[in-house]
Amino acid sequence: MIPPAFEYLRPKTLPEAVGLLQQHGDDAKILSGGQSLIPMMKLRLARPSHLIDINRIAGLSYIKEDGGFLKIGGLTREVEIEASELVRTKYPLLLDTATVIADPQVRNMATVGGNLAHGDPANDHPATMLALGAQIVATGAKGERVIAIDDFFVSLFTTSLEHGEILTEIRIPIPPPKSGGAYLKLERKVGDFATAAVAVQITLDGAGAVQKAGIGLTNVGPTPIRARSAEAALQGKKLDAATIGAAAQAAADAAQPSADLRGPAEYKKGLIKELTKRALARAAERAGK
Amino acid sequence: MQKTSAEISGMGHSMKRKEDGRFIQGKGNYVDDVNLPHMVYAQMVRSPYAHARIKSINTDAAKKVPGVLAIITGEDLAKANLAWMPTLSYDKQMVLATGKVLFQAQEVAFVVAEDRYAAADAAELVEVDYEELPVLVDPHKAMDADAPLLRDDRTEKNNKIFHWEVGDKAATDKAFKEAAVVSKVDALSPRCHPAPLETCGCVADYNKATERLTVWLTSQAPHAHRTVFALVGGIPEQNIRIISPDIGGGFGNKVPVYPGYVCAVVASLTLGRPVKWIETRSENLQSTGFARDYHMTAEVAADKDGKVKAMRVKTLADHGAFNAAAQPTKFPAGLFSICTGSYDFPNAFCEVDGVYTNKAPGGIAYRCSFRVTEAAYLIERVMDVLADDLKMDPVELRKKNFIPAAKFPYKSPLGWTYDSGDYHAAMKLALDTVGYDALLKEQAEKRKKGELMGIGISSFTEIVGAGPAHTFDILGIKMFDSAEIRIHPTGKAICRMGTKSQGQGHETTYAQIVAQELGIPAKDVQVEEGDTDTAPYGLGTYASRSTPTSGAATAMAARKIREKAKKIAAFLLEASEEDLEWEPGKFFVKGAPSKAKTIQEIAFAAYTNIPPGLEAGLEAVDYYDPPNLTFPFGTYIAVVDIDKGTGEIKVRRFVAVDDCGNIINPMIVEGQIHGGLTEGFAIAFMQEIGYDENGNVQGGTFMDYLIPTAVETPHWETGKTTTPSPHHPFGAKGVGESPTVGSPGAFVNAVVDALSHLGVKHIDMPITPWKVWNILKEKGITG
Amino acid sequence: MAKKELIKLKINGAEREVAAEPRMLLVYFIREQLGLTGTHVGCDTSNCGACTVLMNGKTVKSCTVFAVQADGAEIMTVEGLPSNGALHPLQEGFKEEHGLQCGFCTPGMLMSSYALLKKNPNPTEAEIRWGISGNLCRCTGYQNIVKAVQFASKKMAQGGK
Amino acid sequence: MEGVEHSEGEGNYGLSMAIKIEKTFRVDEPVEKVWAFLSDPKKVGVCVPGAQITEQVDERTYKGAIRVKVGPSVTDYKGEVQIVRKDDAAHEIEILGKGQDVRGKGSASMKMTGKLCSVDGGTEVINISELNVVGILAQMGSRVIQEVSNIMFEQFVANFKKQLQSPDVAGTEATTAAAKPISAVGVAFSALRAAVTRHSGSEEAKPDPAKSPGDPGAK
Repeated sequence: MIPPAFEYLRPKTLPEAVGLLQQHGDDAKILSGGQSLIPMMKLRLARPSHLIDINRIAGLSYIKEDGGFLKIGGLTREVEIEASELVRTKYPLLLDTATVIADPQVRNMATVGGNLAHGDPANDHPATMLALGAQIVATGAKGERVIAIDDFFVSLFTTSLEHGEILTEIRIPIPPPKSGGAYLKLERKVGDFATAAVAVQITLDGAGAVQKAGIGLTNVGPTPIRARSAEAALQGKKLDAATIGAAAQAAADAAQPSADLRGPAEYKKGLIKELTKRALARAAERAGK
Repeated sequence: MQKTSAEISGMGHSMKRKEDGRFIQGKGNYVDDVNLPHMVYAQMVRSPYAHARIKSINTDAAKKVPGVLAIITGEDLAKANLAWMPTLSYDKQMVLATGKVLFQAQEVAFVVAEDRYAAADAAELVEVDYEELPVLVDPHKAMDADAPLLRDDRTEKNNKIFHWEVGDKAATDKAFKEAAVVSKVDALSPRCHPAPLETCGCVADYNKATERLTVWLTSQAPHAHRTVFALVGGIPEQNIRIISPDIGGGFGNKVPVYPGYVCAVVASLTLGRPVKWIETRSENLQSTGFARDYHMTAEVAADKDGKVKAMRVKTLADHGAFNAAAQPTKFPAGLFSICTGSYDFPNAFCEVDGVYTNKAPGGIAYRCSFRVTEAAYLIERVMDVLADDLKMDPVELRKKNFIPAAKFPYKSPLGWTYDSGDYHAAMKLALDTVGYDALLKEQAEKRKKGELMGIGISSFTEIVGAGPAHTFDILGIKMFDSAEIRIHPTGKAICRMGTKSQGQGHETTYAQIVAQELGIPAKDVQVEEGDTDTAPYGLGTYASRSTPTSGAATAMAARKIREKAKKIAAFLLEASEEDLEWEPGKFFVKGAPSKAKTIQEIAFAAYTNIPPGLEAGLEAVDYYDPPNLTFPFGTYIAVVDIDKGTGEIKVRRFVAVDDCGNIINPMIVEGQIHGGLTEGFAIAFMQEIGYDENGNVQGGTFMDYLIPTAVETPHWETGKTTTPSPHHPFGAKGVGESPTVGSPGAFVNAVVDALSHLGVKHIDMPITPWKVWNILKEKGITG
Repeated sequence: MAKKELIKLKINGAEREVAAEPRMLLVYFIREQLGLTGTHVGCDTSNCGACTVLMNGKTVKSCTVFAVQADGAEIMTVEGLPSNGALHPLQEGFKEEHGLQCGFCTPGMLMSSYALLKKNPNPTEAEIRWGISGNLCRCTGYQNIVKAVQFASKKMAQGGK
Repeated sequence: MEGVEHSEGEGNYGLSMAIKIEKTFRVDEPVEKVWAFLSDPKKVGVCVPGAQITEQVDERTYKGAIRVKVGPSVTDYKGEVQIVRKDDAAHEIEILGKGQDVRGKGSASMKMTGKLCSVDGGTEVINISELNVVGILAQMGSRVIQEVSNIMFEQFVANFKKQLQSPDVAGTEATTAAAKPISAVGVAFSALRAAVTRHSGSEEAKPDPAKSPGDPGAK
């Protein structure tokens, strides 16, 4: 319950933060929402030498549509996603996701950027961003670079953010009309990581066939997983039971879960199949509206 | 019983709780809130291994951390003969490990420092060199020839703690041989933990000048703990004061003495400064008293019509590394022999073997009267298996076998005398409330559609309120309990008890008993517990014993006061005692109600106008030894729906009909039932302290030891019947644990019922979605 | 040991300024530096919510925030609930509806409920249950806590506060 | 043949932390060269991500350290590596590595069995690793330990192949100094200098040895 000692740094600007990160090396960590890092520090599983608190840097918290994207500032809190009218009306998948993360107190602190940058396959936003085809904006000494979400999750707890880079923005392409999404998560109780969860985003064409589909899977592998074969199974097809079934099976096949207290691997695959079916149905309903 | 006015608020009034004022304002005083001048902080160093030899302990680096004052090891304690301490079950337990460790998270060294931070930093630097030993986690293997010997300190060179049996084996075996039907279930009551929201801890303050030791302790039984401290530590008992301040939930977890307490006392004795030791949640779950871990087999013999003939139970009890179960001395398996439940079994035989494993010690009762939860679960489970085997409605089977109301007091085949009961009445109310027939119809229709819905019944009988003293003791101390009432000159009162509330609302309910008996408004009665310097000796609060014992003592003490008050009233009214009549709050002359003296006037006279020949004052003490236990009962019905795709179980409805005799405060009783049902729900569906084969605790934090939130917790529907206890002074029985005892059976029976048409007879708790899904997959229903 | 940082904050309306090591958690700062022991510690994995306080109007688990992060913030704890010497309707509700037993989770429950009613003055039962889902209670089974919040909601609508 | 086994215990004894990884891979080097490499813990040790052999105790026993870094979590182990069985003729070796967490939070041990077969010009390496974790990581990390083991093993194989093909392998002794971090998981090499000096008592105690500024493993 008592974390190891560390030096606390509170930069006021982004360049200052990036500079501090570079100066203090690998044992320095960014403190944004802190809702993953601080628990690990309390158990002394994490022992950063320096914490660089970016919470006082202005201009990192926003939700806006701009240049064809929904842009979310890296420091935007989950509670702000939940409260956003824009998200509520146009991005149901994002809203679904934000409301099932941890619990209300955690969502008041936790940031979307942190949820992604932590690289934890059990976190909820990664699958959602995979389904939405998002982009990650990383700011480092050399300025900004944009990383496609498909290139972002490298390995367990590891992203393609380089040391000295800070996740400053998430860009989600504004979905065309007749789009809809859903996030379905099975958890043992509120506050738990997902036993398994599925994020689905689809766009239908005029005839009701799937024009574009994105499917992301939570906590069924060393990284969040994009179920490409499941997406392919939907392409150009109407969402009848057979199509949904085929996509769900493909999603289950894409999962590489490990057994833990939440259940054996086979169960988790089964869950992915079931949740994919249900998420597709819900997404289709939303897309049709 | 005459109901008092709202002003007096005696028994039966849903009086708002007197203790709430401080809690809702953040002014409760829990152990961690105690802050003394010059207080220092302690942190325990614990073993990461489940079984290992300690080759060496090096504290040099830890001692160099600025602020570190002392690091105590087992060897240090051994010099003072304190390396081991007695448990409540006549075993002994290491305070700090010497020689070897026997479970993961076992106490190895105790670091004391000026602040929490130095203590935590130094604890990490205590270097312990371990040599790993083979780990025993499966109790079934404990008695195997090749099993590692855990307790080499004992003369018996095996892992067996006890064998205990009760009942007529020969008659039972004979009944089984002759039976038309025998049903059997192997059921595990998994290891779980009471996990009160406040963890265990203490502040030990030894004053060298006065030679007195004061310990603020998270204790459900402060007096018993004082005696243990005196016997173990050699400190004269008058020089020990235990204060149990506000306790943030206990549920059995705060009955034993833990190594941290002893270490804090030793550290305070050594340093002459107050020492605070508060365990973390993980330490609480991993090292302090667990519950259950009973591996049970039950068989029931019956005739073709479902009339039960005999019950046979064989159980393996996993007690962990030390037998630290909190049980009455003569009952190594607690009151497990209540396992014939609400049914009229002519014959029964029950045997229990206790074994050691490399797991945390304990075996305490998690909101349960000494293994009653295991027993109630087992009988309710096996009755459903029998019903299924006979293709009988489980309700009909139960009704057929209930002990009839006319048979009370009822002598059970395993030796208990049930005080009172009307099982049919509780069952009927529960069935009517839930609408059983309509549910059966709905279930049949759903099954046709392939939907899974289950109805689970549990008609449990509890056994609570230990004593009586002739049979029950803990470490030789008889299980009576006490109350002391003093009436002040202005007619107000203070009441002190040997019990200790941990949220049960004693400050309100005991005051209501006094109000009922003496007519002093409950708001004018101050109730105080937990300070051994002031409260009369008692065994504490657990096993639903407060109302049956201290509650009874309160009534008896009040009646003693009333006797004296009558003498004073007679003197004041110039009447003879025989001519006086009592109604709550006053004595009056028969036939002349205006000639009366209120209890307040009498109290004033007791100090100002004392009748000749009478002692001044108005007070009484009572040490109540109950003539028998009390036997609360009830019928619980759970209705569940199962999601075939995910294995999730939704408790759609839960009806709980309880009969706990006469009720002091209906609001508080209902609150107790809500809370107990929620714990039963958690046990049935979520909670288990598991171990992997290396002895690593699985479920050692709140991340994996799951406490349901408001979202998962079902809505509870409660109801009651009233069958007073014939031997209790005001006919009460105790209720705090009935819901935890009775509900797991209802939940599990409901899930099994939902799957019974698929051939499912039993699923072990906790019934998680993946267990259900696996069954459905196996049966080809899902996947 | 890292150097101490000066932390200046407003707690329950009062300005306080105390130095603390950066690693000091807000909950210990409140309990041990500021002496307000109504805020409790019930776990070590950020699950139980007994330590819930309001930071700049939003509930946080004060065991998962460093005190330095609260520098300049406005904090409200259970001790700050009453106003003008009168109990908050939520405090009354918890007593009236028997929404507490051992009292250990109560301060955190009160703070979560307070934030919920600020945001949603007339919540449904489901909204209340979700609103307090970051707070664990071992005693009540939550049912009477739900009633307590409903009590307060009603009372506040009638101009109770 | 390739597989990961995560054995599940019977009944309610839950999951087993024993993780078994079996993997067969091919290297394009003659069997004798591979054997010379595989049978030398100092060389093989360099291939284990984050590991280092610090001292040879006797012919079959070595002292070593390993830092396992998973995201923000870091665990430092120190301990011994022992050749339990070595059959030069059959090209079979069994190595047991055991380490205690330097902060008393647990231990990890790995039994690695390696067998070489000559196959058309190259060598087939059959490797079975059994990992056992005890302590806080085994309590908390059940969901990641297997993933970490898989990743570490994959890196081990990659490193093994790379080291084997580097020109100096056959001749000179593999260096015991820490190589550059090569890990995609951020598994860093570390000499754990501070921890070792603390152990020998030659340096004043530091509250947090992992942060020693001279740590050669730090980037």
